[in-house]
Amino acid sequence: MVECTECGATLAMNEDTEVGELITCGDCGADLEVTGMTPPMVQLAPQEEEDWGE
Amino acid sequence: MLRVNVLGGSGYTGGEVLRILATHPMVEVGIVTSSSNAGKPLHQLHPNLRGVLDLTFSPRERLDHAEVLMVCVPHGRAMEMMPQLLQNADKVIDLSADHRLRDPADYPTWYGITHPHPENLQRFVYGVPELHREQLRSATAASGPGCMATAANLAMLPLFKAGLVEERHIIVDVKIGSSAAGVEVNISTHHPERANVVRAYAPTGHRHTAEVEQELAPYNGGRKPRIDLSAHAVDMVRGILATCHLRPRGEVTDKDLWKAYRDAYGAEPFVRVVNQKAGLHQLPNPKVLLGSNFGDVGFQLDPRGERIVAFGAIDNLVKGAAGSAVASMNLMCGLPERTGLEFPGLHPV
Amino acid sequence: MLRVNVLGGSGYTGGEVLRILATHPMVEVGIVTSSSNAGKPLHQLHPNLRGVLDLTFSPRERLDHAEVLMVCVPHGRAMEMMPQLLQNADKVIDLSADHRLRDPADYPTWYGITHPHPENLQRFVYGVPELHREQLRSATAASGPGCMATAANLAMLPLFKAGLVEERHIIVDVKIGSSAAGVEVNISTHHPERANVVRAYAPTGHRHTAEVEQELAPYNGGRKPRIDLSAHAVDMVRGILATCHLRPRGEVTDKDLWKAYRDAYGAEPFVRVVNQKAGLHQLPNPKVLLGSNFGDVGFQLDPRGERIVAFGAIDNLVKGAAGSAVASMNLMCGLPERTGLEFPGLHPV
Repeated sequence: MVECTECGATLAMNEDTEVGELITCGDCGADLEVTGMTPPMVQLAPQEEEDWGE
Repeated sequence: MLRVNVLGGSGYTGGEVLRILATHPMVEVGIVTSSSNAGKPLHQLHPNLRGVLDLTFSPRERLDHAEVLMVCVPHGRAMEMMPQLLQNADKVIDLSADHRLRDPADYPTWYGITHPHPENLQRFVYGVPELHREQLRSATAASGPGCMATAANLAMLPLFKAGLVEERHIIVDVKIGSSAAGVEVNISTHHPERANVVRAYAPTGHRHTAEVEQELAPYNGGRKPRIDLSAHAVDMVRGILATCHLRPRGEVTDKDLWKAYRDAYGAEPFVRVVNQKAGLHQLPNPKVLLGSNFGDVGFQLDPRGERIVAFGAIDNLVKGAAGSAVASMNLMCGLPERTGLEFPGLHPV
Repeated sequence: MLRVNVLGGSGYTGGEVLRILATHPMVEVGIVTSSSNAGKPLHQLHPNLRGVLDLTFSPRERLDHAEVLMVCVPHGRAMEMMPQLLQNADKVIDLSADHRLRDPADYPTWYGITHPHPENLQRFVYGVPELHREQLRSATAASGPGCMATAANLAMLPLFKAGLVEERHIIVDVKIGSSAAGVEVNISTHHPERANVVRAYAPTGHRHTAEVEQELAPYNGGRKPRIDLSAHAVDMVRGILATCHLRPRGEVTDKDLWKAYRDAYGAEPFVRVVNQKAGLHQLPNPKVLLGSNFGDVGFQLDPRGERIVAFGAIDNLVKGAAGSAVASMNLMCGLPERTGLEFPGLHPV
C-alpha cells in the first residue's frame, strides 16, 4: 500500500509493479511514478498540460 | 412484494417514480391516480412505460390502502390532503415541498402560505439518506427533497462536517434544466423561448434556500448558515449543477478537502467524488447523470486563497426527486438502499 | 456467471456494451482492452461507469480466453484480426461492419475493400433477434447490425412478410444523432458545426443499404428489394428515425397494416407498435428511447393511395449496436433474451 501524493488516497500496488512504472490514482486520476518498492514510494509524474482552448 | 400506490401520476415526478418502480424487483405498482387522465393508459403520458407498466390512470376516489403511498401532487395540495392520506398507507412519501421544512414559520416566509397542518411537519423525515439515513429506517413519513437544495447540500456537507468554512458569504450559483418546471406548459418553457437560454431567475429569495440552511445547521453548531442562492435556466431538460463559493475557515489545504469529502462520502452508495487531474470529465457534470441516482461532488481550492469552490451535480428528477424518494422508501421498508436504483446513467447522451 | 471480454473498450459502442454488461446479472466483465488508454480507469473515458465498473483498460496483449468476446474495434481492423480472435472465446460478437454481409462481393461495392477472410462470413449470424432468433441460439459468432439498417428493417419487415408492398421505389429517409459517428473528433462533429443542423450526407450509396436489401430479401421471394436510402445528421446525440415511403401492392387497408405489424411483432420482447390516434406520442420518436433496447415502429396509409409510410425509431447505440449485441449474446448462451436489457428509457430527457 502507498499514499497518493496529491489526494492522500491509499493505493494498492500489485506485486509485479516495478520502479519507474506509472500508476493512476483511482480517486484523483493523478499519474504517479513508482520510485521505490520496499517501502513502496511514489511521486507525481509530469502531467501533459491539457488545454481545451476554451 | 411491496404494493405501492402513486397519487398524482401524470406529472414528470410521478412519471419518474413510476419508471423506477416499474423495474424495482420488490415493488408491485398498485393504483396510479390522475383525475384529469382517468381511464387513459400510463404510456400515453409516459411513452417510455409502453410495454413496461401496462396500467391505466385511476380517479382519486379509487385510491385504496397500500403499504406505501407516493404523493406527487403539486405544492399546496398535498398539505391539505395529508391528514386523510396518512390513513391510506403504512408509509407515505410526499414529493412536494409541503412537508420539507421543520419550522412552520418558514412556510409563510419562503412559500407565502400558512401551513394548515403544522402538527404533521414533525412526523416527516427529510428524505435524503446522506443526511437522515438512521431516522429514515424507522420513519413512517418522509418528504422528497427540493432538487436544487439536494445538489447544494451534497456539495457543501463535507465542508461543514469538517468545520472548514465560514457560515456566511456563501454563494450558490445553480444551473438547471427545464424538466424541473414540471409538465404544465407556460411561456417560459415554450421551446422558442426556452431553447439555448442562460436565463437567470430568482437571483435572490429562491425557496430551496430554506432547505439548505435547515439541513446544514446541525453541522454548524445548530446555527443556520446564510446561503445566497441564484438560479439560471440553461439548455438542458434534466440536470442541475450547483456551484458553491465559500470562505475557508483558517488554513485549509487540498488534502484537508480530500479528507473531508472522503470521510463524508467514502461509504455512500450514491455519492461519487469527481475531482480528476486529467481527461474531459474532471469535475461533476449533470450530463453524465441522466436517469441515474448518483450525486457527483467535486471541489477546488483557489490558489489565491480565501475561496473554496464546491460542485454538486444531480439529475433533478432522480437524485433530486424520485430516486431519493425510492431510496427513502427502501430504508423505511428495510430493503437494501440501492434496490431498483442501479441504473448507471448514459454516456454519451 | 459468464465471463465476457471487450476488445476495444474506449469508443462509444464499447462504452455502451460495458454499461449494459455492468448491470447484467449473469455477466462478469473480464479484460477490457484499449492500446492507447492502457492503465487508465474505465471511468476516465466512460464517466457513467465511475463506482459502477471499477476496472482499468488493458493492453491488447493481455487479452485472455473468455466465454464471450465483444469486438468493438473500428471497421477494417476486425476482419484482419478475426481468425486469431475466434480462438480467444467460445462465442464472438463483432460489432463492426466487417462480418455483417453474407456475400463477399458486397464488401468492395459498399465498403471499398476486399474482405481478407471471406471464409469467415458464413460463420457469422446477423445479430438482430427479430430476424435471426433461431439461428442465434446455436451460433458461435454473430455480427452486430448497422444502426440505420436496423431502424429501416424493423420498420419495413412486417410489410414484406405480409407481401403488402412493391420491391422497388422504396425511399428510406433517415435522421440520425451525432454519437453514431463515434468518439473520434472531426470538423463535422465539432459543436459549432454540429449543433442545430439538419445536414444531409450520403444522399445516395449509404453503406447500410446493403444490409437492408440483404435482410429483407428472404421475405421478398429471395430477391433483394431496391432500397433508396438518404441520411441526415440532426440535433440529437443518440437516436435514429427511419421514415420509409413504400408503394402498396394492390389494395391495402389500415386493418391490413395493423394485422401485418401485429403478426410480425405481437410476441417480440423489444419491438413496440406505436400508432396512436391521440396524445403527443402518436408515432415512433427516438427521444423516448434513449438507453432502452426498444425499437418503436409505426405506419400510416396515404389517404390518396399509392403510398405507405412506415417508421422505425431506435437508440443507435443500444438497439442499433450494444443492445442487439447483448440480446444476441443472451440467445447464444441460452439466457432469457431480456436479461440485462430491461431499462425502459427516460422521459422527459
